[in-house]
Order: sequence, then C-alpha cells, then structure tokens
Amino acid sequence: MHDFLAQINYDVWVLPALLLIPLAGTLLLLLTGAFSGDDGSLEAAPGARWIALVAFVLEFVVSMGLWWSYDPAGARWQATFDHWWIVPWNARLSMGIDGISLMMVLLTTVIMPLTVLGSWTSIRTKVRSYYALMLVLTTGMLGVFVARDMLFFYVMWEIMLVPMYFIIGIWGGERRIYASIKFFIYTTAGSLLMLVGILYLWNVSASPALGLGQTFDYDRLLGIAHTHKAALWLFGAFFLAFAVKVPMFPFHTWLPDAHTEAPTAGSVILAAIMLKMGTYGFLRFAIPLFPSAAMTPWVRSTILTLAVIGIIYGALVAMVQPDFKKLVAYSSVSHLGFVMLGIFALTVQSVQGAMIVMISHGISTGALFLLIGMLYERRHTRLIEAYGGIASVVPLFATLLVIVSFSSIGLPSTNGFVGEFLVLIGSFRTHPYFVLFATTGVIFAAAYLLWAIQRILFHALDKPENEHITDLNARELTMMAVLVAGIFWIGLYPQPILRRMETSSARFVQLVESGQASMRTAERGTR
Amino acid sequence: MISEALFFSAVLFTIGVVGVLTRRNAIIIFMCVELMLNAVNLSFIALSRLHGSANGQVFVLFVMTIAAAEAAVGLAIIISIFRHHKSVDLRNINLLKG
Amino acid sequence: MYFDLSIPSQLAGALLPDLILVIGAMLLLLLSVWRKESLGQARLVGLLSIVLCLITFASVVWLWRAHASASAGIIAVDNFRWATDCIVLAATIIAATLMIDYSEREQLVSAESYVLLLLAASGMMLLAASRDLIVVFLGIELMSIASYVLCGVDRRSSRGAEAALKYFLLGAFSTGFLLYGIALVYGATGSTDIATIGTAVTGETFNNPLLLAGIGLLIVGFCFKVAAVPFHMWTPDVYEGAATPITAFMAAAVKAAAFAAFLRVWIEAFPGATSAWIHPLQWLAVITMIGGNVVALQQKNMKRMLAYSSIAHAGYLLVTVVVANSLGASAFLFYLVAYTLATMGAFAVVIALDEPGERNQEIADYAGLWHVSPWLASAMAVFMLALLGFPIAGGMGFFAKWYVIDAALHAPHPQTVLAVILVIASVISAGYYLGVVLVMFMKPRASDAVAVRPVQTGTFLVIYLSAFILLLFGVLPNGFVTLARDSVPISMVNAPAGPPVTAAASQ
Amino acid sequence: MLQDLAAVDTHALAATAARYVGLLPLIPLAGFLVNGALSLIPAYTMGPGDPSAAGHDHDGAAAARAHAVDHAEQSGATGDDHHAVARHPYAAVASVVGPLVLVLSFALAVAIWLAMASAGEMRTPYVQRFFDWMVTGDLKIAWAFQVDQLSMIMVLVITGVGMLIHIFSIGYMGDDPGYPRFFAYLNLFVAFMLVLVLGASYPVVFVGWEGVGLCSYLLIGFWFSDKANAYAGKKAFIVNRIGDVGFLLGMFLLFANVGTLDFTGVAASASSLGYDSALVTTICLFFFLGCVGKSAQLPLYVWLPDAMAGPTPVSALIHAATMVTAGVYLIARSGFLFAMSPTACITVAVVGTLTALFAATIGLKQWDIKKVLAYSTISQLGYMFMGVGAGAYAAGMFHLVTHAFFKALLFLGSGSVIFAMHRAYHHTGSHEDAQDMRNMGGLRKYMPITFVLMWIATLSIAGVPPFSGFFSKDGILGAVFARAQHGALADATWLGMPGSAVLYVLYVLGLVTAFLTAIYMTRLMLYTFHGPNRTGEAEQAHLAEAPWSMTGPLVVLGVLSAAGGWLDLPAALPLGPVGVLEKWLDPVVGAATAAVAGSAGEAVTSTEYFLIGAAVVIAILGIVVAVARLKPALLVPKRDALPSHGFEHVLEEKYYVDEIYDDAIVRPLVSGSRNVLWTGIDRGIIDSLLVNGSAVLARGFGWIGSQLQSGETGAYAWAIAIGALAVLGAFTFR
Repeated sequence: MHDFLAQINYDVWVLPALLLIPLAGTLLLLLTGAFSGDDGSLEAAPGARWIALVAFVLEFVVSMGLWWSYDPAGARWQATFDHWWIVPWNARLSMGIDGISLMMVLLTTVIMPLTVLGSWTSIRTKVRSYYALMLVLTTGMLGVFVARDMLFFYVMWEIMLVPMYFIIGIWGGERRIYASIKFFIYTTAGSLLMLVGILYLWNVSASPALGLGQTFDYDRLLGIAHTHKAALWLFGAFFLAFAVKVPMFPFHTWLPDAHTEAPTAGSVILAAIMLKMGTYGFLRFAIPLFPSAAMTPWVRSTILTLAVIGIIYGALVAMVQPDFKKLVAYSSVSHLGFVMLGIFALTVQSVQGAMIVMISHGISTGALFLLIGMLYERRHTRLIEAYGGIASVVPLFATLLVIVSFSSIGLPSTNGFVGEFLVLIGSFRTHPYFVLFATTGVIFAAAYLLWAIQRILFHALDKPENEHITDLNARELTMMAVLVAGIFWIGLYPQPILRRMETSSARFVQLVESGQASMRTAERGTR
Repeated sequence: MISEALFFSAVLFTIGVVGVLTRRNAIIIFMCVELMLNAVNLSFIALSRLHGSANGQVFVLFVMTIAAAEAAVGLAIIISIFRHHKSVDLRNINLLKG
Repeated sequence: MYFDLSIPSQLAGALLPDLILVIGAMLLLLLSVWRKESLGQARLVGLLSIVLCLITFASVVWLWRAHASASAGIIAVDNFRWATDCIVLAATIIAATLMIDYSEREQLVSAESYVLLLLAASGMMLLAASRDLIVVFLGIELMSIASYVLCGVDRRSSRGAEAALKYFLLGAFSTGFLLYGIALVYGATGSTDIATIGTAVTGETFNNPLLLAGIGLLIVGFCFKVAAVPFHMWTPDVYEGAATPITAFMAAAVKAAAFAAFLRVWIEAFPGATSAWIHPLQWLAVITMIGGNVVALQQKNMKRMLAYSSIAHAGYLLVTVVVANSLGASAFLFYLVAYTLATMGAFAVVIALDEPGERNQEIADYAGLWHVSPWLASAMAVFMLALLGFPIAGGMGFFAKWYVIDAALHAPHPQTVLAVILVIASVISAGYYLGVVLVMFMKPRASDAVAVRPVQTGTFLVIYLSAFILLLFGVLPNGFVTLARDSVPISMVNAPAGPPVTAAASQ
Repeated sequence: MLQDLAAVDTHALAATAARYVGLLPLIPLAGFLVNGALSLIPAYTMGPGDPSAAGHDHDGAAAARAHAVDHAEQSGATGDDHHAVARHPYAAVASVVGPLVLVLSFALAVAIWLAMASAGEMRTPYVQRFFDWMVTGDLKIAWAFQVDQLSMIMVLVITGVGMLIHIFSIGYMGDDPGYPRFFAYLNLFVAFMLVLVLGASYPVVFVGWEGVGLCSYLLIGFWFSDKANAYAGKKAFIVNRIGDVGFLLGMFLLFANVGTLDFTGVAASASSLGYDSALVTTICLFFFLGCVGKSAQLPLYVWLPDAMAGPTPVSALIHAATMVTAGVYLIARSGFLFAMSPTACITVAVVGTLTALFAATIGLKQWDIKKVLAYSTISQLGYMFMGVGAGAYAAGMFHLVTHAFFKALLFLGSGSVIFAMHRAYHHTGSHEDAQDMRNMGGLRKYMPITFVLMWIATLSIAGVPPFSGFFSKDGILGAVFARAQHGALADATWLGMPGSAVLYVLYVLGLVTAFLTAIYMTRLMLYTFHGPNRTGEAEQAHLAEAPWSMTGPLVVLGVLSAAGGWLDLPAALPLGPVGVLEKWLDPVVGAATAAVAGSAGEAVTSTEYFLIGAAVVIAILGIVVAVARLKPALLVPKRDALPSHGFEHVLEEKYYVDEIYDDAIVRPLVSGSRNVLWTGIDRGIIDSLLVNGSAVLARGFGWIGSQLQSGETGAYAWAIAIGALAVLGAFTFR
C-alpha cells in the first residue's frame, strides 16, 4: 500500500483533491439542473443522488489512502499542500494533516456517503440542490480540518454554515425556519469575534527583526508570545466561536432546535461532524495559540466546570424530552462535555480519549439520528409517546437501536466506552473532583436512553398505526452495518486509531504545557 | 469688528435653523434655508476680510449661484408636490414613513 | 504624465474625464429636448449616456494607467480619485441600465433622467478629485441638486414627489451646516485648500473654537450626505419614494462620493485634530451601525429594508473615516466595490420583480421565489450574504468587512472596540439579510403571487454580472486588494501606515 | 507483546488446554451470533425499496407478525411467567446450538481444569495476552485473560450450571415465539460472564461486568410487551450503573496511584498505597460500591426482586447462580487490596450482614414464589459478603459455589412448578397468577420429583447437615467469629467502634438470619407442596411433572446441592479430604486471607464445635417453628385473600423501599429535570430570556426607531439639529 501510494504521489495531491471532488460533484449537479428544466423532484431527477453517492464514495476511497500514508512517527504535518491565494495579505491555501486532522477527515468521508443513503428516499423535492449543498458542505468541513492558514480556516469555517442553513431551512421539519435562522445567527455571532481575533493575530504576526511580514501561517502564529491580557481576550474570542459550536453549556440552545428540525442527513452531519469542529478548534487553535490564557487556573476550572455541568445537565434534560430527536440532541451536549473535559484536563490519555469520544459520538449519534430518520420516514412523528412495542414489528430496527443506544451509553466493548474511559481516567490524574461528578454522567446516560428505547421499542403494541411499520430494507441495513462495524471496531480494537493520534495528542499536551511554563517564567522574570 | 460680524452671522444662521425647525410650510422652510446660506455668506465675507484673501469672496459667489440653482429646483419640486397634495404643508405629506 | 495645475490648460487636462462627462451630458441634454418626448428617444439617450460613461471610464483608466501626477492644487490627481471615479461611473452605468428597463416597464418617459444621472456623476467625480473645500462644496451641490430632481423624476408618483421634497428640504438644510462648517474652518485656518488646512491644523492650533465648531459642522454636513445616524432620517423615505434605479444610484454612488470627499478631507486636513473628532466620529459610527441594523430588522418593504441596510453600511464605512489613514482608504475603496455591486444588484432584483407602479416590493412578496426562479433567488441570496459579509457565498462582501476590521485594528489608535461593535452589528444584520433569504428559499410560494416575468436584458446583465464579479473576487480578491492598496490619496503614498501595532488589546 | 508471550511460554499451563482459554467466551459468543441471526431471519423480509412510499402498506409479512403479536397479547396472562405460545420456525436449530455451545465451553473448562490439576501447585496465574486494547501514554490495557484457581472455579460454575440451565430452557421456553432470541441472550450472557471472570485486568473485568448487565437487561425485559418487565430491565441496568460508577472511580484512583490496572501489576505494587491508608480504603470502597450494585446489596438491592420478571431460567442462571455473585468474585479477586484496609473489610461485612438480615425479613412475607427466592438470594449474597468481608475468601467462594447449586435448583424447581401451574391454567383458559403460592398447595402429589429435589435444596440453604449449604454457611459464620477473636479486623476500629465488637454483632445477626432463612424456606415448601391444593378443581387434572429435559438438570443440581459440602469440609468435621477448596484457592487468596486473619490458624477447638452445633440447632429450630406455626390448610387462593395488616403488611410491601426511592430520588430528579432544568433554565432563562430575548430586544429598539421615523420632515430636521448640537457639544465638552 505504501509503495502504491508513493508511486502515485498520493501525498502531493490528496488534500486538494479531497476539497475539489465534492465541488466537481456540485458543478455537475448544478449543470444538469440548469439544463433540465424540471422541478428537481426525486421523480424527475433520480440521478442526482447517484451523482452525490458516487462523488462521496470516490471521496471516501481517495481519503482512505491517508490511513496508510500517515506516519505517526513522521513529520508533524503530512500530505502538505501549499499554494498562493491572496498574495497581498500573504494568505495561502496551506493544508496538511496530523493525527488529529487525519481522524476528523476520515470521519467526515465515512459519514458523508451514509448521509446520502440516509437521504435516499426521504428527500423528495429539489434533490439536485440538496445534494449540491451536501457536497459543498463537505468541502467546507474538510477544509476546516486540513487548514493550516488561519484565513483559509476561517473562510472554510464560515462557509459550512450556508449549506447547513439551507438544508435545515428547506428540507427540515415544521419549525425549520426558526431553527435554521437560530442556527445561523448563533454560530455566526460566535465566530465573528474569532474573526477579529484572527485579524489581531495577523496584525501582530509580523516580525520586522526577522524580515518576516504578516502571516496567517498556523505554525508561525503558534510561536508568537502575547501578553497575558491580550492572550485572555484572544482566547475569549476563539472560545466563544468554538464553545457555541461544541456546544458547551450554556451556549447550546441552538442545538436542540437545529438537530430536531434538520432532515435526517442534516442532523447526522451536525452531530457527527460539525460539532466536532468546535472541539477540534479548541485542540488546534484556541488552546495551542494561547496556552497561557487557556490554562489560567480560573479559565481552566471554569471551562471544566461548564464541561461537567454539560455532561450532567445535558443528560438530565435529555431524559425528559418528549421528542426522540431532541433527546439525542441533548445527549450530544452531554457527550461533548466529556470531550471538553478531556481536552482541558490535558493528559495524553484524556486528549486521546476526547478524540475517541469525538469519533465515536460521530458514529453512535449519527447512527441514532439515522435510525430516528428511518422511523420518521415510516410514521412521520418523532414523539416517543407515539410509539411503543414496535420491537415485535420491526425486530431488525429494534436490534440496531439497542446496539447503537448501548454504544452511546458507553457499554464496554463498544466505542462509547473506550472514549469515555480514556477521558475519565486521564482527567482523573489532574482533576479528580471534576471526574467524580462527570462519572455520574454514565448513570444518567443509561437513564435517558434506556427509558426512551423502553417507551419506543417495548411495552404493548397498543397503537394500531404502529402495527404496519415495515422493517429496515437493504439500503438501510447497509448503512447501519457500516456504523455498527465502527462501533465494535473502536470498542474492541481502537489501537490503530490511538496509535495514529498518539504523537499529535502528546505534542498538543507538551506544546500547551511548555507554553504555560514559558509564560510562568516570563511572569516571574517581570516580577 | 470681526467678532460682531461673526456673531451676527451666527444669529442669522440660528434664526434660519429655528425657522426650519418650527415652520411647516415648505416654501417658508426653504426661505429659512436661504437665510442660513446667506448668514454663512456673511461670515465668509467677514473672514475673507480678516484673512485678506479672496477665497472667501469667491466662495460667496459660488454659494449665491448654487443657491439660485437650488431655488429653481426646489420651487419646481414644491410645485410638483402641490400638484399631488394641493398643499405644501409638510404635516400633510407623510406617505413615506416607518 | 505630470500636470502643473497652475496652468489652465494642464488643469483642464487633469480634469479630462470630468470635462468629457459634463460636456457629453450637456450634449445629451440638447438631444433629449430636441425632439418630442417618447420612450424610444429616452431609450436612445439612455444608451448614449451609458456610452458616454464608458468613454469617461476609459479616460479615467487611461490616466490611471499613465500614472498621472500633478502639482499641489485645487484638485487631486491620484489613484484614490481614479478608483472612486471608476466606482462612481460603474454605479452610474448600472443605474442607467436599470433605468432603461425600469422606464420601459413603468412607461416612464424621461430622457432628462439620464442627463441628471450624468450630471450627478460629474458632481461625484468632482468630489473625488477635490482638494479644496470650494470644490467639495461645488461637487456636493452638483451631485445633490441633480439627485433632488432625480427623486421626483416620475412626476406621476406622489411618493416620488414627497421623496424629492424631503430630500431637497433636508439636503438644503444640511448644506447650510456644511457650508457654515467650511466657513469656520476657513476662518480658523485662512484657507480653503485642504493641504494648507492640514498643515495649519496642528497640536497648537486645534483648540481654536472656530476650528472645532467648523469640524463639527463639517461632520454634520458629511454625515447627512452619507446617511449616518442621526442625520439619516431622510434616507428610508427618499429611498422608498424614489424610482428604484435612482434609489440604487443614491444608495451606491451618492454615498460613495460623499464618503470619498469625507475621507479625503479627514485624511488630509484634520489629522492634526484627531483627538478632537475621534470620539464623536466613533460614537456616530457606533450608533449608525447599530441603529441602521436594528431598524432594518423591523422592515417589511424591500426598498426600505435596503435603505436601512445602506445606513448600517454607512456606519461600517465611518469606521474607515475614524481610522483615516491609507489603510482606511484602501479598506474604504475595497468595501465600496463590494457594497456597490451587492446593493445595486439587490435593487436590480427588486426591479426585476417589480410590478408597474412599484408594487410587489414587500419582502413577503418574495416568498418561494426560489421555487419559481431559482437563479434570481440565488443571485439575491448572494447579494444578501455579500451585504452580510459572508465568505465565499457572499463573495467580496467578506473581504470587504475583513479589510475594514483590519484597518480598525491596525490604526495608529487601534479601534478594537469599533471592530467588535462592527462584528456585533453584523450579527444583528444577519437577522434581516437572512430573513430575505429565508423568505425566498424556505417559504412556499403564495397562491396569489404574481408570476415572475422574464428579466429584461439590462437588468439581467446587472444582476448576474454583479453576482459573478462578487463571487469571483470573493474567492480570489487579489486584483482588487492590490488596486485598493495602491489607491490611497496622494498625500498618504509616502507616509507610513502608522506605527506597527504592538500588543495592546484595546486602545 | 512478543516478550509477554515468551514469558507466558514458560508457565506450567503454557502448552496445555489453557492456551485455548480465549475460546471459552468465543464459543458462547458464536452461539449468540447464530441464535441472534435465527431470531432475526424471519423478520427480515425484503421490504419495498422506499419505506416512506410504502410505509402504510399492509404487506403480508407485517400482517403475519402483527397477528402473532395479537395472539401474544391475548394469551399473555397477568403477571405469569409464560406469555405468547407460538413455536419459532427455527426453534429446532436453536435447541441444538444454544445448549451445545455451553456443553463445548464446559468441556473446554473441564479440560483446562484437568490441566491445572495435573500441573501441580501453581503459584502464579497463567496470563494470556491477545492484543492491545487501550494503549496510550503510560496507560497500557490489553485484552488478556488470566487463568488461575479462582477464575477456574468461577468458569466451572458458570459453564456447568449454565449448561444445565440451558438444557432446562429447551423445555421451559420451547413454545415461546422468541425462543432463538432467548438462547441468543443466554449465550451472550455466558460469554460476558466468562470475560468477567477471566479478565486479567480491571478494565477487562469491567467489560464482562457491564456486559452481563446488558444481558440481564435484555433477559429481564425478554417479554417486553409487558410494561413492568421492560421497566424492571431498565431499572436493573440503571441501578447497576450506579454501582459501576464506583467500579470506574476505583479504577481511576488505582491507575492514578499505581499506574497499572492489571491484577498482577496491582498486586505487586499494592503495598505502595500504604496499609490502612485513606487512599486504599477509598479505592476498596469504590470497588465495593460496584459490588453492591451488581450483587444487590443494601442500598442498591432493589433491582433484583423486580428482575424476577424475566423467564425463570434467567433468574436461576443470572440472578442467582452467576452474575449476582460477581461482586463476591471481585472482592476475592481484589483481596490484595482489601487485605490492606480493615476499614473496608469491616464495611463489606457489615453491609453484607445487614443485607442478609434485611432481605430475610422481607422474604418471610412474600407470596410470589420467585420473589421469596429473590430475597433469599439477596440474603445469601449478604452472607457471602460477610465472608469475604471477614477475609474468609475461600469460605465466601465456597458459599458462592454451593449457593449456585441449591439456588439454581430452587429456581429451576420453582420454574417447573410455574410451568405446571401455567399449563394447567392455560388448559382451562383461566387467568390466575401462576406464581402466587396461595394458588398452589399440595403439589407434591402431582410433582413428586420436583418436590423431593426442592426439599434437598431447602435443607441445604437452611443449613441442615449434611447438605452443602450447611458447610459453606458454617464456614462463613465460623470465620466471622474467628476474626472477632483476633487478627487485623478485631484490632481495627470501625466508625469509632472496636472491630471485634462489630464482628461479634455480625456473627449474632448471621445466626438470626440463618434462623429466618430456615423459616421462610420452609414456608415456601409448605405452601407450595404441602396441604390441600388451591389451584382449582378444573386445573388439578392438568397439573403434572415437567418433561425430563427439565427434571434432568434438576436431578443433577439436587445431587450437587446435597453433596457440594464435600468440596471444602471443615477440619472439625473430617468426613473426607478437608479444605479442598481452600487449598485450591490458596495461591490466589491465601496471602490476603493470612493478612486479615493474622498468623494464628483456625485450630479445631471446642468453640468451633459449639458454633457448629449452634448453627445446626438454629436451622432445625427454624424449620420446626415454621412447620408448627404455619397452617397451609388455612390458606385461601390469592383472589380471596384478605389484605394483611401492621408490620406484616410492611414486610409484604418490602418496607416500602421502592416507593421511598421513587419519591425521594426518581420523581424529584425527573420533575426537577423537566420543570427546573428544561423548562426553567434551558427554555426559560437561556433560550427565551437570553437568546430570543436579545433578538426581541434588538427588534424592540428597531420598533422604537421605526416609530421615530414618523414621515414628518420637521421631525427629521429636528433630528439633524439635535444631532448637530450633540456633535458640537461633544467638541465643546470633550
């Protein structure tokens, strides 16, 4: 495999190719749309979903090479690509992956084909536009994960909002308009302050002494020392952008609405990938760029407290949701709390665990949303109380829902456990009391999900309209099979993933710790 | 001398402003504006003399020309409004608001 | 190419584009009154005025490419002027194009409106060139008087008449303030020449109450023209009442030219008094940004909403005036390009969907537009996102805002707070810009909705070319960034962009 | 990893059957997969390609299923053990696969055991590493199994008893439409249980620990269409999770201080934690919290009685013989930790004893035959904790084994009874409760084999010699008494009280519990098998012994219950080889036992004979009292029964603990989450007030602004003038 990849110069072109393949798909869809003259309904344009599927599968195949080409012991950035962009501002199309980006890129390319399958029959109007937006969205998301230039990163970060806004607003549920605009404004409000922060960084990045101009280059920005006050303000700006995206309590209220109203694929993408951008942002930008601010004791303990509150609060609120999708949405708040805990606890295990939670939350919650979508497609309601006893009508569905739920609960031997365990065991070393509370989250996780599946799958089948729900078909089973395989793979043998991320996670921890240390010595020096 | 002229000019200007603010007849308001312009002209003349430069006087000529043009255009507009509203009372003219 | 402005013939050379435009406009005026008024004749005048603008544009570009320079004098010969001229002329061309289609739709026979457009444009070009307060005044009046008339160009419309009256009365009123301001500044410095004033206004003299009052009144005058809160109140009414192409013209070109003069005066004449005017201007910028946006949230009518949006953008542009350095000028120019294209594009869409008598302009009338004409809706979405300042999908709008924020942060007195407020104001603006997108894409088409007519050629070109340029340069803004960076007023070319900013988080 | 393998190669078990230890859980897992597939195959009929298009179509397969469900609903009697009657199309295959995998596992277990027996004394465990699980930084957790004497005992019990219960289930569950699913779950359970006992590190044990919880959840809710069953399953899992939090925190604390989670590693460096330090006590108590949940001790026992909602073989296998004893196993396994903390040890013993007594009192007044057994199980588990808490690991394990025999027998026997009762009611179409003892009586006539076997088990659990329960219970009580006399625990203080006094009290309470045990078990037997039959005239004709596939396993268990005591005879009663089990376990728990017990061995003294005598007397006394006081003839069937009063009623209602938990914890939590967190904070404060509030605020300002925009030119002029004044003012007063 390595030889083959080297032979085709894989590392050289893979990242731009990954960004361009979806765009090519978009173009194709728009062109066919422009010349067809039909209304773009599923009946009129059945080929659109095939175009999207082929594009996403191609994307997946191309991206898989990264799995082998990435060398954990190799250079910090791999598969790098660098091209001029906005010359007067010295902004560049600069990309590369490390272990953390690698996993996020692969998560994206794995999830996206499944979302197409998840939309296969449920999206019936304007299908070309729908899939075109999905493709654009993919470019944006991948761009965020591979960007090494802050301006490029920001542009990609923002551009994702538009397709998602349309996906929620056009193909969403009843309150889709409210949800979409809330989603957009909430997240924009967070990220625009980050824009100011990025500009500030850019302004201070020039070092005339070394003959270097202003730059957006991530690695050079890493090396800039800020005064503590400036660092705090900058961290605050970045924090807001990422905290909204994560979403951390109390910046989370856009999520239940967006998740609930989005079409299935939208919810899956939101949960599986877009939320991870927040935590990825912390890992890549907010903390390494301003370690002294992020690790200021009061900042750190505030964020850890919010993370732990998020874990418990999200679970408790999830417990009382009448709408299953909303329940899963709040469960995301809880799961992402674990991620934040792991990141800010700053040990190798906790960071690795946070990454695993990010991946496995993508898989498990994605799967949950797909399953809800399948149910919704059949019964057109997401209310838990509308079901009951359907396990006897749809045993395959029930089996899968139980498996996925238990992975979300964090049953050992599924992915959920590995992540939470690593987060908690790692965090315990630095913050035992936070972990004490966080660990109770596993009880509530069991409470809300088991209660929900009990009311959906079990009890008597007492509603006549539920008696004729059809069980899953081959397409639906295919996508679930992929996710279930992922659940058990990560649960039983996460080592290939952990190994690939190990260097990057360790580097993150070490970078922050040394940044903290240098800050301390600097302060001591000034005193 | 100069301060008296400037003060006088300021008073005239203020009278013009107050007229604009208090009157509701478009033509009267326009005349008040003309008063303001002429008050400024007075200042220009005085200052021109103070500085001993011709600029101020040149400026006054321009202002007078432009005021004339403005008057021509303005009266035309007021006539046009009168055609529509049969009135030039500004209190009646508020189709556009919000 | 070098012009010695003390020699009349060379002065005329330096004013070549302006002269071409004015003389051409006069000839067209003759043409327009030559024969009995008819739609065809008006259309001919319109087309010829576009040609004239193009010729003028070519002459501007020629002078620009020839690196024309000049001795100190009443007019500037610098890239800032050429860049502003280009924007103004482009806006005029767009307005004339839209006017042709609009007149045809509304059966409005008005050949003189094109001539007025040209005259207003020449006033604007004069403003862009002015380095003397007399010229500033002349330019503003030339522009304004033509605009007053343009507002009421549809004599059948009582709303048009009302708009014209309000604009005229308030415009004249504010002219008084501007003029008084000029007079006081003249009194304090003994000159109307901007450069001379600049040397006179230094740390020692700027406490002169005459000067301060003059600067204050100049702010009032300029802020009226650029429609800054609280001098903005004419804007929504006038924009709504005027014929839509004229509104577009005013929203883009009038504002651009007024700002160009504002900026030049501030950069060249008053840097010595920065500490005096910076706080009032900051406050004006803040209340304009916030005020324009919050009131826009309440609007139901598309034109009115765009009017408030233009007020908000005046607030953003005021930030560049607060910065008042070369970076601010570059940011201003870049912003202007994006803003002009986006706002005129949006008005073009309004015209495309217009029904005779200016009906079908409520935002609610746009419901479900995407389902019946997806491209038009998409273009409108691009314009809205551009005005919002969103990257890629909003094209250049993002880099424009980016540039302004950068200018604010990079100023000698870093305007971090203004930058943050700008950002917050942008978030508020998302409420109504997205509201339009939402209505077009996510609401169903009303059953009694008017069928969308085929878009007329000129409007079509305006809409899609604007969108295309916005998007293209929204991905690769290199060309415009370089142009904007090199197009600062002549006095700033050799001056440094201010001391390198050190790590001060706020000013 | 290669180095580890090399090290293992030198072990005595390296070349024996033990190297196939990985197959032990894999075989039942394979059974799970096969049976699981069987249960899903009929369900999988290729539906239409587009679910939304055909979502409401009434396609054939769905109709058939719906009909089956209707049938299940009608035939499901209230509260009884058997629900739908419809034989699954692949039942025959499942009947082979399900038990067969257990037979194979058992055979392999025996082979490994034989290898161990022939390898001679083995002081170190045989650890087999398979592959890395979670390795990052200095955390190294591998998938590894550990074969030693302790795990082998458990493996034999699990596979052996499990095998018998599987065979029993063929008959018991034969007519259930979910037959393959049942075997799938049961197989999966065995697989996880084997992982639990074989795991070489705490995290691997935890996999089994939660895995069996999953299976328990699935099996309790096996007849999920009944709301109570589904609820009970969920309750079991959640209550267990509370304990699991303790397990997790124990692991975290251990890793943070020792740096490893392997049993061998922790055992090697446990002494670094400091004898009787707060740290080691905390670790132990956290682990014990896990045990409290899994083994249904106070205060987390509430799930186990409800768990009786599952099919009876499940109750026998999971909720009596194996899973619930995992806590005892864990403490025995962690002996090296507990031995370092007398405080933790006494806590374990106290909780165990109190649970034993508490559950026994409730058992006195239950009418549901399975509920009696459930509380009996809790009580017996309490005994085991008393034993391991007192550092008598071998005695605790011994009771675990004998309890597995006689309690499995009791449950399967009761299953047999319920099966007969249900069949009788089914024939007559009656909807009486097939599990209520008031509806039984006099069954010895109809079910003689079951009757005899159940009495063997009853005598065993009551502690009547020479049945197995007598020896194991005596071992525990004797150990507690011995610890009270001397040793580390006697010298320690517990909550300010001297350890020896506490232990003496525990000993007495243990005796009281033994007395109560004898009473409630005799009561069960009397009401079920003796006296007149209260089932009903019509039904009596259909009461009969179950088929041999069910009684066969009962017989085997009966033999084991009767003779199990010979596994570990006390020195005082040398009826055969003395202390076999204790010697066998010595390499694993010997050191820990010695640390707790002190150097003095348990010499055969007159005290000991006295103790044995006391226990026997108390057991017999209990039986006698029960026989004398209870009058089965006076009992009326359930439907005619009068409500009980006073303390009796409190016992019948189980001290209202469920209700208290419900009112004090569950309801406040749910309503607090709904009304305070969700409606109040989430939707109220954050969303309405802050998020939408800021939007409303902006719109409000906008509204004010647009109201100011009155359309009056004069007003606009005023605005300009005021603005101008303000600007001038700003210049003047700057």
